[in-house]
Amino acid sequence: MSGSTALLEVAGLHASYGQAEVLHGIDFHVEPGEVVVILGANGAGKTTTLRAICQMCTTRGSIGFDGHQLGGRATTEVVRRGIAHVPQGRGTFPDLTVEENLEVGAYVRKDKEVASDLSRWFEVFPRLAERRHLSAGSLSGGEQQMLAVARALMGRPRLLLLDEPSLGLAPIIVQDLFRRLDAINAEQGVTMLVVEQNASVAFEVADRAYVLEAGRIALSGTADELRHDDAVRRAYLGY
Amino acid sequence: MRATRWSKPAAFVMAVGLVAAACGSSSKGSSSTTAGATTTAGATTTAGATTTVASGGQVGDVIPKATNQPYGQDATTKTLYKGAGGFQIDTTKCPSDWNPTQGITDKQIDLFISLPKAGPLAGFGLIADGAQSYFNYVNSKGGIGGRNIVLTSKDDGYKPDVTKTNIDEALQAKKYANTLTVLGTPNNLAVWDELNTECMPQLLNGTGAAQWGDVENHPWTTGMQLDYFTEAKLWATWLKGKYPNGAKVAAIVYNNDFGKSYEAGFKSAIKGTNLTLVSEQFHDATTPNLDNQYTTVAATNADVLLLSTTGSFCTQGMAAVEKGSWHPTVIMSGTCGSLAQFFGPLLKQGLTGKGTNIIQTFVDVNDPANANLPIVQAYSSWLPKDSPALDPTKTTYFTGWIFAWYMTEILQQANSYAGGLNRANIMIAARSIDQTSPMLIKGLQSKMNGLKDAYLTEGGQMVTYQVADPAQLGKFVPAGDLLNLEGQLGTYAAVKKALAGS
Amino acid sequence: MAKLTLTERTPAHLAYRLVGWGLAAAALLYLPWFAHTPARIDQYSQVVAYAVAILALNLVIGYSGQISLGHSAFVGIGAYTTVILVADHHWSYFATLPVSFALAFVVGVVVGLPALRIRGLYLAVVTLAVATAFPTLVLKFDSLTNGANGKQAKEKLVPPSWTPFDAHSRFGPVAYRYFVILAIAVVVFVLVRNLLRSRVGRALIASRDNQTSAAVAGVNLPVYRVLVFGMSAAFAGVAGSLLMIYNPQATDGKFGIELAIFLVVALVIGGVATLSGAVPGALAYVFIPYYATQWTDNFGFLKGRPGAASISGVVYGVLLLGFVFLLPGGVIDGLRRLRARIVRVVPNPSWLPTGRAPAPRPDAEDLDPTFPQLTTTNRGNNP
Amino acid sequence: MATALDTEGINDQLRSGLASIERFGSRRARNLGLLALFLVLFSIYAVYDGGLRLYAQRLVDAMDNGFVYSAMALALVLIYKATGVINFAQGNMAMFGTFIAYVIIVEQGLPVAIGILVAMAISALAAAVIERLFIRPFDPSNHLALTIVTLSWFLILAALAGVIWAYDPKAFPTPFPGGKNDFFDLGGVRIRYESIGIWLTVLVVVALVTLLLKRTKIGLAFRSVSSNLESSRLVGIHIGRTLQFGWALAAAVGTLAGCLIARVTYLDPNFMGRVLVYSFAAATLGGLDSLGGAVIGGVLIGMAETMLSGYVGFIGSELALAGALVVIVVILLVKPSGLFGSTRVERV
Repeated sequence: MSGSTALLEVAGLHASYGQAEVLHGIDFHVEPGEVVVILGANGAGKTTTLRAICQMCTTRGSIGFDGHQLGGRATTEVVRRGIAHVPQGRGTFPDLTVEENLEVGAYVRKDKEVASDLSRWFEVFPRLAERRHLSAGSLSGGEQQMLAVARALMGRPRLLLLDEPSLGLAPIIVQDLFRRLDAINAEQGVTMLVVEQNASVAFEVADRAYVLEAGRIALSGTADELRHDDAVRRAYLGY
Repeated sequence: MRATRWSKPAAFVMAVGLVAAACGSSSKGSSSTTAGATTTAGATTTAGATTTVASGGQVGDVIPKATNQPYGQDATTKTLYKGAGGFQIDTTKCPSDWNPTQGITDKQIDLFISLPKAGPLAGFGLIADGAQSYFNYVNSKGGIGGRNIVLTSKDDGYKPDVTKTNIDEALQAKKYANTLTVLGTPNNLAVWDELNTECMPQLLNGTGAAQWGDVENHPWTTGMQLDYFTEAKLWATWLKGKYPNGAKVAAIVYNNDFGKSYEAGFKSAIKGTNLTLVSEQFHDATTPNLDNQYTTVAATNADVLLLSTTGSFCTQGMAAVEKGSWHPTVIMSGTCGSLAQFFGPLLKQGLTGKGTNIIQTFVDVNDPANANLPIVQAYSSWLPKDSPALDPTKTTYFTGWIFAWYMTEILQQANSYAGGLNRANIMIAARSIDQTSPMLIKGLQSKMNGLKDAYLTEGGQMVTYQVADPAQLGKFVPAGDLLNLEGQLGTYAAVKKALAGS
Repeated sequence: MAKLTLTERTPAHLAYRLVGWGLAAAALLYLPWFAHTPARIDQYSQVVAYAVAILALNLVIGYSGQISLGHSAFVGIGAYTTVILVADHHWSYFATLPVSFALAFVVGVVVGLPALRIRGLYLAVVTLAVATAFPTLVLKFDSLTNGANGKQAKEKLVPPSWTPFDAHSRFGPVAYRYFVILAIAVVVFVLVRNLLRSRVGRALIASRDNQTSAAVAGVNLPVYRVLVFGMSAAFAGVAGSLLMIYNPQATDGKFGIELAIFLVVALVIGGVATLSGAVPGALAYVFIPYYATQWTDNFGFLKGRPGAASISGVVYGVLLLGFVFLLPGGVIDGLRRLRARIVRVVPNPSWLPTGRAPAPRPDAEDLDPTFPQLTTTNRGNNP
Repeated sequence: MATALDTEGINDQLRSGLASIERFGSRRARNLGLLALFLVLFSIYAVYDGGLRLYAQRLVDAMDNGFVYSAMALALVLIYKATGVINFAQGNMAMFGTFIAYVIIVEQGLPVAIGILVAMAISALAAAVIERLFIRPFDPSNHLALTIVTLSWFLILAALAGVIWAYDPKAFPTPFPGGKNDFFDLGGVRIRYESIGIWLTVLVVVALVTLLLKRTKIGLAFRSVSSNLESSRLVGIHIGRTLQFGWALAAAVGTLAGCLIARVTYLDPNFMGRVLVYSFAAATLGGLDSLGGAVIGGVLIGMAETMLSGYVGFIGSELALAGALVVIVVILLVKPSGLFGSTRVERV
C-alpha cells in the first residue's frame, strides 16, 4: 500500500523495552481526516504502539508519516512533524496553571495565532476557562482529560494520538468526551488514532478499527464490520 | 499512570547540597594551631624595657651553635642520660628494640612531621615548607656536623585518626629520629602516649595547649609557642597596668579548644582583681560573620574587647569594631599577628584596624624596622633562592623557620653531648634549651629547664598597631613593658592546678 | 550465557554457597597476618567498624527508603558513651556496648518520630540538623565530653593471657582488637540479616517500594518506620563503640557532617540495599583518601606551590566520578553481574504448586489469563 | 455544546472550590496568626530585656545574615527545580565563580560590576558543560548516582581552588559604597549602604528570575520539565537543553550570591562551606521550589539565629546554629513541605 494517500503507514513494526519485545511486527495505517481505533486488552501492546510512533521505546520496522520515516528520530522531532500524543493518565503539568498547560501545548509553534487558538479552546471547553488560573493539579479527572486534549490540539497537530482517554472517567463524562472528539474531527478535520479498551463508545467515533492481541493485529475492518463480529462482541462488548 | 512529577517525593532524594563543615572548614576550623604565624613586628627598644639578658640566655646566631652544655650520657651507666633541671632519661625503660641512632647516619638526620597540607586547613601546612627551607639553609652551611637534615612531611588533613595512622607508619618505618611540629591539640593527644612508650621524641608541637609541659608523665613531648593559656594571663597583667582601678571586659571567643584555652587562662588570671568579664560571645566555624557577637558585646559598653579567635575571624572582628559606634581597647590573639594576612584585607574595605593590641613573641618579617636583623636578612635572601615559588611575605614560612631554628639548636647541642648525637641526647637537649632564638623580640628568652621549667616561650611584648597613612599597612609600636613570665609557669602540673581553680 | 546453572536448595548450590562464605571467612581471619604492620591492621579495624555504620545506614536508606544524614550523630553517641564510661568510670569496653546500643536507640527513635510526617528531602534536613547539632552539643557540655580537645581513655583493650596474642608485642594487641571488632561486627551483620528476613523486614521493604499498597496491606507503617530508625541508630552507636576499641579518642570533629555525608557516599559505592555492600563501601571510605594522598605526595610538577597537596582532593573526586560512571549500582551490583556470567541460580521446581517447572517464556508479555483470547489460532474452537 | 445532566460537573466545582478555600483559608490563617502573635510577644520581651536600640540593631544584623543566606538559597532552589536533586557542587561552583570574579576585578582591574557579570557568564557556561558531560548521561530519576556526581565535583572544585589560589583569606570588593562611614544612623542603629545593596540585589534577582520563568518560553519549558518530564517531551521540549539552561541559570545566580557573600566572609576556598548550612536550611524552609520562599526562609533563619543567640541565655552564641536548625525542624513538622512549597496537589 506504499505511496497511497495514507497519512500514517506502519509496516512490520517491532517495539521493545530492553530485552522484552512487546510488538511482534504489526501493520496498520491511518488516512487523513479518519478516526482509527485500536482495541486491545491490558498488556496487548496498545500503549506501546503509540509510544513506538513517538519513538519513546526502541523500534524496528517502518513508520511512515506523510512520506517521512519516523524510526530512529528523537521524540521532539516526531512532535515537530505534527504528531500530538495525549498519554495514558493525561500527562497533566500539575504545577502549571490551566492556561500555562495549554500554552506549553503550542511550544513547537512559531506562528502568531497561538493566542487566538487559546481563546477558541476556552470557548470549546468553558469549564477550563473558569479555572484558567488554577493549578492544573486541582482539576477533576474529566477536566484534566479535556485539558489534555485541548493541550494536544494547541500544537495544531496533523495527527492526534489518544491513549485510553476513557480511563478512570465516569460514563457520562466519557460520552461527553467522545462526542466532543467526534465534533473536533468533523469540524476541524483532525486525524485521530485512538487506543481504547472501551469498545462501545470507541466504535461510535471510529471510521476503522483494529484489534490488537499479544503484540499482533488479530482483526481489522471498518467500525461497523467489527461492531457486528460476534467474537469481538463477546470479547470487547460483553454481550 | 500517575502524573509522574519529576522528583517523586517518595523517590530517594539525596539531600544536602551542603557539605558545609564536611570538606569545608570542619567544625574544627582553623583552631588551635600556630596558623598565621606568631611572628609580630620586632620593636625598637623603648627606654623602659630592660635590655640586659640574664646570663646563659645569650641570643643564638642565625644558625645556632653548641654551647658545650655539661649534659648527655652518664659516664658509668651507659643507659642513663642527664640534662638540665634534674631531667633524666633511662633508656632501659624504652622498648627492647629501641635504637638510639635510628634516623641518624653520618650523612643524614631524618625528621618526621604530620600536619594538614590539603583541605580546608592547608594554610597551616606551609609551616613544613618553611621549616624545610631553613633546614636546606643549614645543610648548605655544613648541616649538623656534616649531616644533612631531611624533613619528611605527611598530610593528615587535621584529622586525629589520620595523624595516628601517619605516626604509626612513621614508627614502623624505623627511619626517623623524632617527630617535629605536629599540628593540632587533639592530633598530638591522639599519639603522645604511643610516642612516649616508644621513646620517640615528639618535639615542638605546633599548638598552644598547655599539656605539652607535662614533663612528669610525657617526658618525650615538648611544645614551643607561647600557649594561649599563658598569653591570656599576659593580657590580664597588661590590663591591670592600663586600668589600675578596674575595667569591664567583653570577649568574642572561637568555640573550640583554641578559644577555650584563652577563656580559661584569662578567667584564672583575673580572679581576685578588679577586672570583670561581663560578656563572652562564642562563634563556631560556620559563622558567616561576627555581627551578632559584636552587637551583643557592644551593648555591654565594656572598656575592653578580647578577640580570642583566629583566621579571617580576626579580620572580621577588627572590621566590626571599626565600623561600629563602640570603640573599646581591643586585644587580639597572637596568631593573627601577620600584617599582610590579617590587616591587609582591611585596607581594601577602607578600614585599617589601627589601635589593635597584640602580644608579640616573635619578630614580624614584613616589618621594615626588622629589616636589619641578621635572621630576617638571611630569611629574605635565602627563601626566594631556595624555593622561588614561595612568597616570602607570607609569614607562615617564617614560622617554619622559627620551629626549624629550635630543632637545629637541639641537634647542635645533642651532637656536642657525651655519647654523641642520638635520640636520647636529642631529648635531653630539647629540655635544656638555653639559647634565645634570634626570632624572639628583644628582651625575651627561650629557656627550658628540665623538670623545673617545661615551657619554652613564657613572655611577650604587648604592642599597638599604629597607622600613619590609612592606604598603607602601619606598624606595631610597643605598649608598656615587656611581660616576661620566663620560668614562672613551671610544668603542666602547676598550670593544671591554676586551671582547675578557674 | 552462564556457564554453570545451579538449582536452588540442591546439594551443588549449598556447596557453592559454602565455598563462597568459607573463602570470605578465611580472608577475614587471615587479614592481620596478611597486613602484618600494626598501622595497616588498625586501618582494617576502622574498615570493619565503619562497615557496621554503613550497614546500619543501609537499614534506613536502602531497605526502608528513608533518608538519613544524621547517622554521624548516632555513631558519635556510641563512641562518647564508650570512651566516657571507660575513661571516667573504668568500665570494660564490652560492658559499654549494650549502653551505647540502648542510648543510640532511644535517640534514634526520637529523631525518627518526625520521619512519620516528613518525607524525602525535608526528612534529610531534619537528620542534617541532628548531624550539625551534635558537634556543637559536644562543645557545649565540655565538662562531660572534655570539649574540643576530645575525650580520651588511657587504657586500651589489651588481649587477656588466654588468647594467643602477646599483650606486650606491638602486633598482639592490635590484632586482638581487630578480631574483637570483627566478632562484634559479624554478630551485627547476622542480626540485621535476620531482621530483614523477618516480618518486620518484609514490611519495611514493602513500605519502601510502595507506601500506599503497603499501608493497604495492613503494614503498621508509623511503628515500623520509627522502630527501624531506632534499630539503625542503635547499630550505628555500636559502630561508634567499635571505633573506640580501635582508638579510644572521641573528638567533635570526627562525628560531624563530613562523616554523615561520606557514610552515604560509601553506601552508594558499596551498593544500596545490599548487606555485603557495607564492606566495599567501608574499604573505599578508609582507603580512597589514604591512597589519593599517598599517590599525590610525589607529584613533582606542583612542587613549591602553597596549595599543592590539595591535588589529592581532585584525585578523590575523579575516583568517585569513575565509580559512578563504571559501577552505577555499586560494587556489589557489579560483582553480581560478573557472577551472573559464570553461575546462574534457577528456582527449584519442588517449590512451585504445580510441581512442573514453568516453561520459560522470555518473549511473551505476561498475558492476562482471565481474558478470553481471540487470537486467530484458536478462533475456530470458539462456538 | 450543551452537556447532559452535569452531576459530575457539580461536585467537581464543589471539590475544587473546597480545595481553594482550604489552601488559602482557615488553616493557613491560623498558622500565620500564631506566628505573628509569637513575634509580637517576642519583640515586647526583647525591647524590655535589652532596649529598643539593641533590638533594632539585632534586626538589622538578622537581615544582613538572612539575605546572605537567601542569596545562595536561590541557586539551590533553581537547581532543585531543574534536577530534583540537591547539587552538592552548587556551593563550590559559586566559590569558583567568585574567584574568577576576583581575578577579573582585582588582578585584571576591571570595575566590580562588570567583573561579577563576566564571572556569572563564565560560570553559566561551565555549568552547562558539566551538565552535558556528567549529568545528562544519567537517568534523571537516578538520584543516588547524580548526588555522587555532584559530590565528586564538590571535592574537585574545592581542591582545585586550593591548588590555584591557596588558602589565605582575600578581601572581595563591593559594587556598593563600602567605606567606614557609609551608613544610615537611625537613632544609634547603623544600617550600612552595603547591606542595603545586598538586600536590593537579592530582591531584584528574585524578580528577574521569576519574570524569566513566568514570562518567557524557555521559562515555561523549564517549569514544565520540572513539573512533568514525560509530558514535556511529548509537547516537543528538548529535555537536555532545558536542564542545561537550569544548571546555567543556577550557576550564574550562585556566582552572584558568592560575590555578595565573599564580601562578608572574605574569600578563600572554603568560604562557601560556612554559609551553605544556612542557605540549604533557608531553601528547605521556603519549600524548595519557591524562589520567594527561599528569601523569606533565609531572613527567618537569620532572625532565629540572631534572636536566639541574643536573648536566650542557655543557647547563647554557642548553639545558635543548632537552635536555628531546630526552628526549621519544628516548622517542617507543622508544614511538611515547607512554608511556601506547593503541596503537590495531584490527581491520578
